[in-house]
Amino acid sequence: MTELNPYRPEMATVIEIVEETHNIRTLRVLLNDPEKMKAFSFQPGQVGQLSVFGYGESTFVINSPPTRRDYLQFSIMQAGEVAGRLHQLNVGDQIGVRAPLGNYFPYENMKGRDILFVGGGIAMAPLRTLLLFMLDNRKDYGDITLIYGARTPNDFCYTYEFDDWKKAGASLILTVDNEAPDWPHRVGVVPKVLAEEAPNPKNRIAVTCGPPIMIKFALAALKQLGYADEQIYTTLEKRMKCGIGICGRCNIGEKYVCIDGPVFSCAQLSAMLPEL
Amino acid sequence: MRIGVFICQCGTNIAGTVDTRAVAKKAMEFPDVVFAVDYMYTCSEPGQKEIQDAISSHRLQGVVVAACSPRMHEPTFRRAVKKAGINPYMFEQANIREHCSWIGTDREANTRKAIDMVRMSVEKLRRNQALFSTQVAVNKRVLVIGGGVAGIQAALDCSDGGLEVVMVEREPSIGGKMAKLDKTFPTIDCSSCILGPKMVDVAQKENIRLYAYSEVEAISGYIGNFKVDIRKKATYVDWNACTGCGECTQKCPSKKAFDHFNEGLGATTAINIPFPQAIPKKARIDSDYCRYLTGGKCRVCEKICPVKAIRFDMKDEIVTEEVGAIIVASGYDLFDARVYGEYGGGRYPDVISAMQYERILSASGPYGGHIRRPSDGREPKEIVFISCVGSRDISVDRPYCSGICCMYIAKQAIMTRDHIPDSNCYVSYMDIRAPGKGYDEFIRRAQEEYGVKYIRGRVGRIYPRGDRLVVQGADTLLGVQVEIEADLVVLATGVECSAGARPLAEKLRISYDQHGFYMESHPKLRPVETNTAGVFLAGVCQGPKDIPASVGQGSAAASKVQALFSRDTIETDPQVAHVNENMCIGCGKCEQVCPFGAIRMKTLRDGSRKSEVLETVCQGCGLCNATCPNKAIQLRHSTDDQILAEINTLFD
Amino acid sequence: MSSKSDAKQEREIKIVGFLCNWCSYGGADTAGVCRFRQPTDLRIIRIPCTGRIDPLMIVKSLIQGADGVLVSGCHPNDCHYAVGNFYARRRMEVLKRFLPYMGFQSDRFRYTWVSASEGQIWQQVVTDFSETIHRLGPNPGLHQTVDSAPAVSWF
Amino acid sequence: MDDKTNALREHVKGIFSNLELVLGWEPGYDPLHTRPFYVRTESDIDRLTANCLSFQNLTRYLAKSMNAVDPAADGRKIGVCVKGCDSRSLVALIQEKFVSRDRVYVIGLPCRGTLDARRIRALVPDPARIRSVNAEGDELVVETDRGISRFALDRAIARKCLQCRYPNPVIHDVLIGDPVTPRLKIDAENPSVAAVEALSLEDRLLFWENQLDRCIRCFACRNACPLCVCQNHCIMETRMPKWITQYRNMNEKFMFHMIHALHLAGRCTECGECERVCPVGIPVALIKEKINAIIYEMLDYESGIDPEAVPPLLTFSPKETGI
Amino acid sequence: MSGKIFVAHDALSGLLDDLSKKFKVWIPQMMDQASGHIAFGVYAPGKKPELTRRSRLSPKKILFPSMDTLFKFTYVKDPKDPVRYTIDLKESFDNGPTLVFGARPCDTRGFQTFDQVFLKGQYKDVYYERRRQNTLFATLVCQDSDTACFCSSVGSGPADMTGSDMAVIPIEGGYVIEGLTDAGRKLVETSGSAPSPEQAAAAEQMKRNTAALKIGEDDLTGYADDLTRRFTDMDFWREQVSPCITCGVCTWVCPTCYCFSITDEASGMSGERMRSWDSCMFYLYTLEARGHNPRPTKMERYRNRVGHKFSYFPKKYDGMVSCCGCGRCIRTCPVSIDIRKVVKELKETADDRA
Repeated sequence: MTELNPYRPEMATVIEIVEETHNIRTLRVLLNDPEKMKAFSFQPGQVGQLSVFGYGESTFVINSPPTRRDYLQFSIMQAGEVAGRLHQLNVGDQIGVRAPLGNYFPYENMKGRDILFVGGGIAMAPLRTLLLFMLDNRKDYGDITLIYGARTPNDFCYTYEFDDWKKAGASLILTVDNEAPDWPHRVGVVPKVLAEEAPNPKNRIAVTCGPPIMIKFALAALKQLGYADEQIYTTLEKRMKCGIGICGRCNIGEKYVCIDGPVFSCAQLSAMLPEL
Repeated sequence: MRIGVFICQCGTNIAGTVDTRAVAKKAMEFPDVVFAVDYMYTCSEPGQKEIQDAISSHRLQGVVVAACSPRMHEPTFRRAVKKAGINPYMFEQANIREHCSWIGTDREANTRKAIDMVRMSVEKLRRNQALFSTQVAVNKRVLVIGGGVAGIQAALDCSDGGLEVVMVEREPSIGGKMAKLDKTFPTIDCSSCILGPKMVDVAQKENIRLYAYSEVEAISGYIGNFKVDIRKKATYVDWNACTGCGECTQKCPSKKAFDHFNEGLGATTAINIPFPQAIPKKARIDSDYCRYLTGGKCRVCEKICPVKAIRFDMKDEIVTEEVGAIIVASGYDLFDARVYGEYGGGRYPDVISAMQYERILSASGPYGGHIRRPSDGREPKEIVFISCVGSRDISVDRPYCSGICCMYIAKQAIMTRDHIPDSNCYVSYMDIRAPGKGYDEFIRRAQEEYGVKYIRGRVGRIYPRGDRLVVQGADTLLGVQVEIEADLVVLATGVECSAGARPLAEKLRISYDQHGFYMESHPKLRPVETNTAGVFLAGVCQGPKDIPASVGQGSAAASKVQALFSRDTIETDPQVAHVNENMCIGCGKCEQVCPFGAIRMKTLRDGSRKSEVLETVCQGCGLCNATCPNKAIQLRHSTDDQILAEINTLFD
Repeated sequence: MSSKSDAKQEREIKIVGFLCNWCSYGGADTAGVCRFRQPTDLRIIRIPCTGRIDPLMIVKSLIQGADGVLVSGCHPNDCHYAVGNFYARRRMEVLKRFLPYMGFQSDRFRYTWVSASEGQIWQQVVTDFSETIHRLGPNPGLHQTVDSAPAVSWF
Repeated sequence: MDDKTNALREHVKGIFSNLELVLGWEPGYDPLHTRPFYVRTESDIDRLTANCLSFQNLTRYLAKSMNAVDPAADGRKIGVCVKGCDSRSLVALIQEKFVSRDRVYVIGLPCRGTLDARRIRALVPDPARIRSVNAEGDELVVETDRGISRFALDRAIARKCLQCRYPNPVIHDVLIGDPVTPRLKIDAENPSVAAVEALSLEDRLLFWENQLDRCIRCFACRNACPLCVCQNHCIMETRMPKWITQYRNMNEKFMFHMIHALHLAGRCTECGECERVCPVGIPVALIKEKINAIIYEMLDYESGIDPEAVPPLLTFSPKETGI
Repeated sequence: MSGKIFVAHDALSGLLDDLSKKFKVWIPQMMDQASGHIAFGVYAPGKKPELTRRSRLSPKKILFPSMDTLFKFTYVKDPKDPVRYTIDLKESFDNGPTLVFGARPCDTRGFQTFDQVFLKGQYKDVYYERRRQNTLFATLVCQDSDTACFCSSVGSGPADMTGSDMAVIPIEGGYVIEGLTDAGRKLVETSGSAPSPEQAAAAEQMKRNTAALKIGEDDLTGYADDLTRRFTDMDFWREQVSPCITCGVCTWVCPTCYCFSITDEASGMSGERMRSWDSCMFYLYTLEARGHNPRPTKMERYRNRVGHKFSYFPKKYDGMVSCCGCGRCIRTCPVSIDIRKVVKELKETADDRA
């Protein structure tokens, strides 16, 4: 994104592709202008608009943490015209990037507290950026626990990193929706596992992200466990076009998810109009 | 996507009039094309190797070959790219030989055209998707609908091949029309002598399950996996117990029941066995005539039945059978001669149908094989046969030739002359249709050897004079009016579709023509297939034909089933229609137009209607795609986006 | 996209052909195998059946600037899918009669039936249609702006 | 209060307990406007009106909003008021199984024509001061601040009404008012279509280009059409497949109207809603009227007459050869 | 000079001819006689401004075209290595000097909404900004209202010159054109001769009289919290919206509706990214890629439209409603939905309605 024209993307090159699952892939990209890449600064939770010229633009969270600057990483689920094309790209292909956009996780306020991540499916992406950021600043945070669920054992992203996360000091609880052969971890949907695990709300912040239905039940489970609205953060997803608060479609009442979000605390959400 | 383009020179076949080098060079400018080359013979071993090498060295994801017609080498190239690890549907072939280099000599124009064709292929390929076949298990049981000679032949052939057969027959006995015949043309051999053993075979084969006096109620499923509901109509006799001894038929006091087998000549008892050779040989109560069922009193049969098989409380029963294929041999009906009021059929007892006459001729018939007039039992001397009663007549909506009448009239006339040597037989005919083996000779024998008098012309009127009938007509060859005083008139009623043909077709999702005869898949090349995969035709339900043709079709249908069942699974062609449920509005237009019944509507949990493609049934014609107003149903590998891309790229 | 202004320029005539795979595409192959000389204007799109054609594809082609559109399929009663061409026949006939009402030259669209064996007939069809289109000249396309237009009064 | 409105209210009062709701019209924000109205309670009935301002084709709501194909749990029907033209739409919806005949109670209203607000504005110099408009026989009586003026009804009614062949509902459970005589015979030539056809080919193109150039692609014509059943999934909007680009040029505008017209081929019932709602005054229905004429001539078929008939482009006859 | 000129009726064409040499001049004009369709079009000699009847479409397309190219892109292959390529981006701006002549106060005021969103937020919309900076408005003091007009209800009025550079005041025999901004005054002063004192006085009188008119009965501002309270009252929304056919005409004709979509169109190796008008009344507007839709029915969508104009926008922008009272949505609505009534009824309780 240039200073002058917020609609004009920066050119970037796909330098690496990781096929995460049958319908999710991760793109690692570099801005073509090395100066701009060097100067690129963002916060965990901020998003970017990726362009495939001729197909359009779509919004994805930058899921690499600001602490790791080798590339910008985006994970894409195959749905729609742009994502479909992103799934056909090869290393070396050119895309456009408008980033960073939107707000971010208030990680400063989370310092010194225990952190509970609750995520499902592709929605692990926004959690990953904050998780890695915290692991890279491990001493600033207390206990870090991740409950991560997927439909089947083949639907997890970033499996190749799980060991690193554990080594860096995170506890991982993995779960799949239904019994699967040779699955050594938990079985059951995320809210259920969350209720079973029952992490103590005392001095803990919960960050949850997932499909709408999972969020709904996860929030209920957290409240059941005694988490206050101020202790829970989530990210919202809306159809977006401009990403800069102008084109109009991502509003919830007077709030625009693209500039006022995507990160909201539960306290903020309950003050907003119920139109998710 | 990384696309490789290969321009075949085909020796000089293409390179002679197309600058293949220039085409390849231009192709490099097209979107996503990362490799383009021309080659002497792309389809050759080394040519294919070239493609495969390029796929690996340039990490190609799609391949365009510009060469001959895809009808020639598409399978070759699909195999070649598949070997190199590309899905065979990520391949497109531009036909620059048959459609370009071979039809013009202007090298520049041809080259421009070839470039366009490659451009179109590239644009289509950019929108291709990898497609995969699926395997569907086949239930190796076959349903045969109809137990006439065609159905019997089909059932026996299938049975001989080791298949389990379910046969459904509407009447109480199998045998169909042929069982009623006395003799068959042109050999004059005894009909029941040749059919009887086959009927017995049906009863005795362990792998044939016969449902007589039953009808198909409903059919669901698709090729390999049909589910058939069969209505077993109430016979009021437990057929498991009934031995067919016939005691009941002797004692039954209701003796005026309509004798279906004898075409209403004479009567039978309310409880009856249709004819001595019936299969199954079981008694049935005709509820229209049974004194107990109509009046509440009698039950004689119940008392005398030695095995206590009578069940007055019997109801229709529905049983379900699962099969993988269906042979339809549902036969035909005969034209109702009463439509021609001027002939007096139905009004004058001695104006009878040919089938009635067949029963009169039969030794097992109502008169024990003696030719008599129904009215007074007198032996007729002057007999007139009238052809084309309900055939080749637009005025009664029967424009077609029934194909068999000329022959059976000749047969009946010969038989008559045989039985009553001093009789006179007249045949009033329009044209003589005798195209089978030995058929024309047979007609000639009737005329020359048996002295049957053939009069070309239409009969205008028949009216009684005394106890005889005056047949008035014209002899168009002599150009004179003819009047014959006849003792008996036989009307050669034509063939028409069975009364149940149309409803049955709708259950089977097969189509029928305007006269109710079932449509074959292709009139020449697929004569026993229908457009519903797994449903085959045999016999007259498809159109008028004689016994040998019906038997031949029965065998043909059986062999189609055998071929289908020779595999355990059916591989589906992935180039079928596919519904995007998010877009589908459930209007059902696709279902309405699908020629194959490959689309059905379903209701989702939220109550919305969506259409669904039965991929094993879909033949990939794309009619649904063209019909769908919002294009929610797309024919894979020939999608709207692919076709539109081909159009658009021509006019950028 | 073309417009009136550049219509005068000499450009190559392009005819879009929608050919069913089973009959007419094969017929065109046969014509090729027999080396029957044909004009080079035709650009063939292979489709499974004429029933696959939405008349809107023909409209789209004409609006995009196709000089002619030729649809060819199996003879009636010989459709590989039994009835696809029956549906197509109605739909295309409606379109053919409708086009001139909207100001399109209906001669730019033709539909016909050619079987896989009829190479010679195919040659005639293509040659004849191509001649027709050459007589009509290039498709001028739609005017992108209209300065003055005839009024129609219907009351 | 006119007789027709009274009769309608009386009738609805009598049957309302058997109905889930009634679709009718109520007065709009000024005397020239009317809005569709859902009678949900007994007390709503007195808001119903039926007159020459009953523009809207209410059958549109049956398929698109109410999914009136499934039987109601309590067996109650939806009452719907229809003019002659509306009733044909209803028949077409029944044919296409978007509405079940058993689900609707059809209140038929013979119609002498509905007003065209644009023509009224041309007739009355100060349309903002209109107090009331009423059709009395063949006359339109307009009351303004300055007094009463009378015009021939034909000068004020919509184009579709001037060439109406079905003023009386072809399907109804009750008829409110006496049947009226059609203005045109069923096989009469459509005069508007004839007017366009009188132009040369070149002029016809210019005529349509000039009309369609105004199109702002708002889709009001589509959304008002009772038979545009694709609703939110129209190919005008979806990009997969992509029939239309976002360009606002002549090609795309033309294509849009060709799509709309051809999707209605053999289905359009000439209710004229597309044309009435067009904010830029394009005679949209005129496009479809020609296709209807073609289908009538070619296949002897009129849509929206026989609930059992199959729309002609969803079937075929192997016999037809003349085409 | 006074910053005012008088233009007689028969001199108007001459003035416009002159102006059109310096500006792209937009005037309301008759687009189709048969349907009486009036909209804004570019002036060319011979075209007549239609100043006595209201235009069906608002002038918003002048600053916010219904389709606007953001930039063009071309894929350029590396001739040495065809796998490698670059993408050329070329922004395109179309912003010559522009004059809008004869818009009504409501029309001009509509751009106040645009200014807030496109210019005063975190990000500036450069395409709008460049056009806005280069456009002058000569706004007609409005003489004729109809039953759908309600500009006074939204804090404006028929003589409201907010956002205008010049006022065009109809008087006997012609117009007095008065410069209101520096740019407006400058242009006026070079474009004609001053009015006579009588003409000037008549113009002043006309302005005063018009400003005193109250167009629209109710005050429709200050409903922000009522909407919030009504938000989940779906019976209310059903009652209001039942007739709605979600055609979106209200949004197309609205001078303040600014929602847009961004899409790419490409053929071959090049194409463009464009924005085009979109409508919150459409299902696809908010449909997410994975099928969820936060505003699935017309009730939620219409609620958002009313909410946006009378609640969300005032909350975000100091009480300013995003409605100029032009009445176009009411006038063009095929089913005569009246937004004034809907807003007013927001305040009523459920009991009031019963």
